[in-house]
Amino acid sequence: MTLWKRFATNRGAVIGLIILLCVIAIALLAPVIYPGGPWKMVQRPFLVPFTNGDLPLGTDTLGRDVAAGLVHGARVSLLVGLVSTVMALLIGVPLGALAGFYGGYVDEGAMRFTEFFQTIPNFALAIVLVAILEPTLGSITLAIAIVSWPPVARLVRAEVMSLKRREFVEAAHLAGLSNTRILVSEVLPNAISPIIVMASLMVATAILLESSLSFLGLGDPNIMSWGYMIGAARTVIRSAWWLSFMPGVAILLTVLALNLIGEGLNDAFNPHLKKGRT
Amino acid sequence: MTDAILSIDSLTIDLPIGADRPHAVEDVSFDLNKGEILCVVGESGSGKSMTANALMGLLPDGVTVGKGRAMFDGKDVLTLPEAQKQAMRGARIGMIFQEPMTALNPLMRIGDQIAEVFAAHNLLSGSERRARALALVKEVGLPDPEKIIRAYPFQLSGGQRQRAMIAMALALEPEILIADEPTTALDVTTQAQILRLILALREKHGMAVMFITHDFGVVAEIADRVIVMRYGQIVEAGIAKQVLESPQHEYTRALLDAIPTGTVPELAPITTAPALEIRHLNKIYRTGGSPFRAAREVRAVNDVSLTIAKGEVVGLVGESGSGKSTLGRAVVRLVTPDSGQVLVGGVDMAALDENELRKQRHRVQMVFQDPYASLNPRHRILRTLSDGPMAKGVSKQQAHKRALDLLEIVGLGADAATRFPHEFSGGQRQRIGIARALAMDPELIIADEAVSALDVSIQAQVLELLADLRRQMGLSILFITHDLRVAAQVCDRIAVMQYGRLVEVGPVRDVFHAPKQAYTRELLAAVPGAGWAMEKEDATA
Amino acid sequence: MNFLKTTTFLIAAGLATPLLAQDAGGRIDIVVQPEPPSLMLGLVQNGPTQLVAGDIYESLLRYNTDLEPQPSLAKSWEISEDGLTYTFHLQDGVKWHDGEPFTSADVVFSADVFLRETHARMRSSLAYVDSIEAPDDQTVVFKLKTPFGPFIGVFEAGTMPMIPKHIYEGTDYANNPMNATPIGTGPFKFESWEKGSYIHLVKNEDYYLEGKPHLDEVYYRVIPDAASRAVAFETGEVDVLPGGSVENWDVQRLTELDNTCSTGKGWEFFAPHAFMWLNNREGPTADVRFRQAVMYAMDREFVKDVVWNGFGKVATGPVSSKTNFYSDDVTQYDYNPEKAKELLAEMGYDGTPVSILPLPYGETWQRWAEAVRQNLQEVGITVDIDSADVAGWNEKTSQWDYDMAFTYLYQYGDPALGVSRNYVESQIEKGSPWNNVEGYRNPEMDAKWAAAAVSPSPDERTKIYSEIQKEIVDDVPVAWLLEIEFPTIYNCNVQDLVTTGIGVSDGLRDAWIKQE
Amino acid sequence: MSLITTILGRLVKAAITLLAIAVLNFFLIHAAPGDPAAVLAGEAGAADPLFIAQLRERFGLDQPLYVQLWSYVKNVLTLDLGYSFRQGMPVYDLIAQRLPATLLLTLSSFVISLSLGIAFGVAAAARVGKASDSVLTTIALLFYATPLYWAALMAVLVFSVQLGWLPGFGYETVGSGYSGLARAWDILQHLILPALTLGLFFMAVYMRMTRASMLEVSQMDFVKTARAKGLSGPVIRRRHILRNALLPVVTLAGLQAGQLIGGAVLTETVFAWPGIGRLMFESLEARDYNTILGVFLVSAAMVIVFNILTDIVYRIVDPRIGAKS
Repeated sequence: MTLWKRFATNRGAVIGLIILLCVIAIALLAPVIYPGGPWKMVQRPFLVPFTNGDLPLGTDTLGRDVAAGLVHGARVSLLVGLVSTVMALLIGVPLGALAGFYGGYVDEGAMRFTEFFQTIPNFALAIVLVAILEPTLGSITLAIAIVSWPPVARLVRAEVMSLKRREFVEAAHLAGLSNTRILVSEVLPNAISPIIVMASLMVATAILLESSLSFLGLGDPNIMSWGYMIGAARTVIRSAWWLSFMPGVAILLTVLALNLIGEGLNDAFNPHLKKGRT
Repeated sequence: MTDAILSIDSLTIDLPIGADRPHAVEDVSFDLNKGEILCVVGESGSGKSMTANALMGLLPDGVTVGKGRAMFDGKDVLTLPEAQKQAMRGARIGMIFQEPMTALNPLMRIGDQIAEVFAAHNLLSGSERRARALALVKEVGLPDPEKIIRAYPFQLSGGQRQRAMIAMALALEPEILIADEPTTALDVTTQAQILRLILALREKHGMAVMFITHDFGVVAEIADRVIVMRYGQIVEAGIAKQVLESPQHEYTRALLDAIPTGTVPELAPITTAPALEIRHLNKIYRTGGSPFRAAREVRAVNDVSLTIAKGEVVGLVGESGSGKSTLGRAVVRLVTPDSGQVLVGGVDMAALDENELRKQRHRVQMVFQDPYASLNPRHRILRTLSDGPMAKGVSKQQAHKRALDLLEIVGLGADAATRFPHEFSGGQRQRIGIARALAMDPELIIADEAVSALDVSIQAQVLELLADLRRQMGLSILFITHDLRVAAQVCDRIAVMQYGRLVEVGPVRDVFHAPKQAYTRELLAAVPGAGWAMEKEDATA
Repeated sequence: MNFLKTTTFLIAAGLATPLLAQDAGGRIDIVVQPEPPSLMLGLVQNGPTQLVAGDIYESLLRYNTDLEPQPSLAKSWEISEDGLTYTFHLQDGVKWHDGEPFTSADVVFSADVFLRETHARMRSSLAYVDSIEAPDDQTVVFKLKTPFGPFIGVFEAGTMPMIPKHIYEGTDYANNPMNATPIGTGPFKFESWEKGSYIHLVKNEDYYLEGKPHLDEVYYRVIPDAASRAVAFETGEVDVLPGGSVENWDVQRLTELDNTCSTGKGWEFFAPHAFMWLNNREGPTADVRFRQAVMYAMDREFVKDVVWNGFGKVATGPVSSKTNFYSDDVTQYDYNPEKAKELLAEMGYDGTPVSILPLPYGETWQRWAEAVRQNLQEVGITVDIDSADVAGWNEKTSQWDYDMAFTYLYQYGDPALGVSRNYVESQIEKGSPWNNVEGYRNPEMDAKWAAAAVSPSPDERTKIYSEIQKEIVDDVPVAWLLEIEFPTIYNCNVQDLVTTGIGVSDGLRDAWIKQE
Repeated sequence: MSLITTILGRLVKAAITLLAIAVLNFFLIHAAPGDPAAVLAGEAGAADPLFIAQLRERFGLDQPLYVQLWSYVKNVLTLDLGYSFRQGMPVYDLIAQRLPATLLLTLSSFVISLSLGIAFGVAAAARVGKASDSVLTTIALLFYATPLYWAALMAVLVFSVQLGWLPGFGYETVGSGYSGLARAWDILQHLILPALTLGLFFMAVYMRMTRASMLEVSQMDFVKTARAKGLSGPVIRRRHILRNALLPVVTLAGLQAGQLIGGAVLTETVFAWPGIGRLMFESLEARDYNTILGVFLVSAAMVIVFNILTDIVYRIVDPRIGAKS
């Protein structure tokens, strides 16, 4: 596929993909690498990294293995990022598609609704939602989805609006296809590349949001996440800076990887933007 | 050649690695003489624009001059340092472009954009620049100059913008004006005005003009000399009249032959049964209605009545904004008319509700203008051709069989079925578009500018195909075009539209040779090379 | 900024003639966390309010670190033989901050009228009071219905703050506009309150004790983040970190800094006692063997050492060792996972999941809950942590919607004031997280708690409380964890910062800054 | 003319949106477990149900929910944000006290992020494909991927604790008695770290956008026209490319300026900045209903104001808008 070739010419994107694949592999293998889970208190607290072969990244305030925490935290970050993005797409895509495709009152209504959600500062709304629903993996994911769907709806709407005027869509109308069918099989598949690009960036944003919530103490207390690790280590940042430094780097790398991939996809989907015109 | 002002010697332009060919232009040599208009003619990809850009030092990134010289005023403009090129651009060589809509900075006033030319070359004071800009605006014939220089580009029409562009290019009275397809995007009447303007300015300022075009009509209109380019090479060069009358190279001949000549075809036998009857159709567009502002109305289709007989091809011509496209789209009900009837096989398409409409859609099909936008890039051709019939109730097997047959008929071959649109060229795609329309077994086909986006030679092939199909299947077609010569070639009757109204309808011969309306005469007169075409017709007749 | 503060010191030092060894003048910056909702101590008695308002309001007595009563607004007092009559003689020449004189009428108004209406804890002690009278301007007499052993312990500023009668009498207390600019008799006056930033108090020049206070002004600094508070201390921006204002992990690091002192004193009166409510009504926690298993399963020494950085003392039972009538003659629950497993096997624990509700007061408590969860999981208890913020915690505990919930309570020096409320049946009442939330019912014990409270003889009380402690520790109505110590960290130049059993919350009347 | 009518229309819509937000938030916040009375009682360290009941009555929380809603809506309609149960003062005053700090923080980080973002974006676009472009782009990407609060922590650690260059938290030196310029200088020093950390993320966003936009615009026909006129590279970039390239950046900036308030919650927490972001978080924990609702309304109003401002800027920059339709 030429898409892959175009993607592969972007060095950053390939690096991003490699990093992401590593993170995914680590997340998937977490139960194998650290079967005891991340919470086990295995050694004395505040063990400095690289001083003990069994605990390469040292231990935290309760003597838990930092490496185990990072590995298990990868699961949470990826899961929250992915699921919340899928949820946001499930809200945003149909809403934006209907608004863009039918226009008129449907559009007006859907856009007012979207605007409404964009008017509420989204991080504040996420905080309130999590506080109300009480922090669990589910409520955090839901809250992130709820605050991140509006841009999806807007993007899809804009795409659909431009696509629905394209001649092949008109041809489909003339062929007597139903509106639903046109929307689903003619319009949306052609809107998919910007949606994928946006989704890859949304996963990154969701990971950041989750970590911010955890940092503020609004994480699921039964699940080890990177944000939690930073939040928990923050109180000892003076005596053990590495405890907050390392999960921070983990987030940074993952988010960076997703961004690089997003850019790579964008370039791959829109080759004309990069090439000079002849 | 003492009067050569610009002398190009074996110019080769390299394309970046990975492009479809190594050189955009290969070993091209020609002279541009003082005060002459040299037309460079070629189809897309022939390298004509690249040559111009190379002279200006405006080649796109990655494209470089491989070898060759372009001597101007004793210096090779290709190897000048950037600062000197910059000083030369605008001052000694001016340039105008094809798209007046995008060639002006949308955020800057016209006057400022003209005055900027002086600023770029550190000439004149602020108020003098303004005065000169005003004078230039007057000179290129823009109305209400005081207002125009304060206007933004979006407030001007296409022709006005092209005039503004010319004003800019002329500001410093350059010795050479390079015009890159400056009239292609314009209506015929506007095109004629711009061509006249360029001729007049050449007369007045005595500059040399390198005029790039794909249209031999334009060549006939203004050229002193012609260069014909193909695949980056010059295939023929000579005095305009000679090349037009006795082309030496077969490509030039092919190009000339491909031009719809205005030769009027014989009238097809017309049955009385109408394929389409439009009665008193109206469509008004309202924009900007809000609680705080009154709506603006545009009567796109104004009480239009038209009948197309079975087996007849009717051409609908008019300039942009005349409402011809809206009319066509109203017939297929992509636009819902405000009032009036559209009877196709006795069914009023304008009155159907959504459900009924879906069932009756197959009666009228459309061939679209843009071959790149009219096919779903994610569907294989087979699916594109069979989705419609299947929605109509045709079995999958039959629909597929018919699709393969149609691909043969439009000359692509059945193996095209499993491929995706991006694997085809523009002309091939247009064939697929036609096949798609035919797949629905329509009673009427609307061809909306179906060949406008194609190169002349391809255009000819597609028109040929349409003519064939018509003969074989007895198609009824409403052929919408802005190009009167194309219309003359394929149509039985012509309907001329202006400001939403049908101003004249009649057999091609009558409309062309004895137009009743002033507007029709105006349109005909504006066709570039009209006189030459007629001559040619008389010669062959 | 540091530079400027030092110059203030120098100027002050230059102007003031040194009083004996105690230097007058200067400014202290103290962290207050969280920002108090109000400074009107009669209406709000939470920790931050008392920390600041302890400088503004006073009561009749103070208590030293052995919890013995000391003079405050009362210069002397007598208790009748039968333990029913308490007579207080007030200081001379005490004035409210607005210049009005402070008299016995204010005492009667405060105790009998104002606090009866607004102060829940005071209200339960006042239930024993028959009458409060003011025979003259300088004398107040409390008459009790029955003897009430701990009564001499209620004259502390947070329990019985003196409220100016001339401002509040006949008004809607809660909405009195003067609440924003509190008027007391204390050593410092309210100056300004920059919400979200600081509260500024200045010296009460008319204070009735000659030469006090020593300081010119006090800033209570609102810094919402524990790490920032630590930084503020390090950079010298604040001088005092009251107990609990930095995370435990920072305590040790900070105390090792130059010129930094710390003290665990000043919490004797409150004696914060941490434990987990175990829901006695339902679920595995209803089984006494399960509750005992929890006690054995927890490594409380580890938590003390790691989570609390060695501060505090593992609790042996309901009464803190700092509180009067403490007895250590009780069953000791040492860390013994094997024993816990045996008990669980004996009761036939089927793996029913239980949840732990941590106290939403910062990372320490969170870590603590995590450590307990790990301990319990290791003996085979299925457990996860419930999460809630302060409001959610209140809601869940006061509606009894929990299995195990962390908390800590103040003991107020006497089991009858701060301990019994948590174990007697009459204190089972939905809607409050400060009573018998675990739902422990033991009528026999109830009788003993009641008898101990009203016994006029201290020996008798000692005996009954020892019995109670011995018995109740075997029942494990709640899982006792730790006698918490909140060390106060301060710049060593600050002298006499903690002089009473209430510590910094009793005001900075005696504090002074050593000039170098 | 049309600008004013458009703004009027926007304001009417905004008022409706704000009211809807007030109602939605009312229900959201009342759905949270616990109430302000319980929290206040909880902090008192001891309370009986009578005490809590008294508090509820005082706050009007004993009323049915619809009565509370109605009285709240009535308040909002008369521009009264109610009374803070916890802080014992009108919410309006409370917000008025805190808002300047937030505005100062968000506006300065907005200015920093926008100006630096555009500057770096332009610089990177001008050097597209060169090493310096890669360096700038990579740095931007790093900022973009760094968790805000983490960057804040690291900044305090380095610049305040280790190097001692800048104060690590707070709004100004308390009790310094500074006034006039000295005070401004003092506040500025406190402002640098929070404004930078809050601004860096957005700077990265604007930079990427400016760069992409510059590159896209530089492909446009009118740029070729400008070159054909003989204009120099810098002039073309400034007069032709930049102005056109800024349009999408302005749109994005307008959308995000409002969202800075959300980001300010984290920054204000880490830097102990006495703004409304922190006020919101604290009020939420205290279930101080009126205050949370007030902060929400004010920040939503700020989002709307920013959007309208963006529209105005857009109209000034782009003559096509407003003339159209």
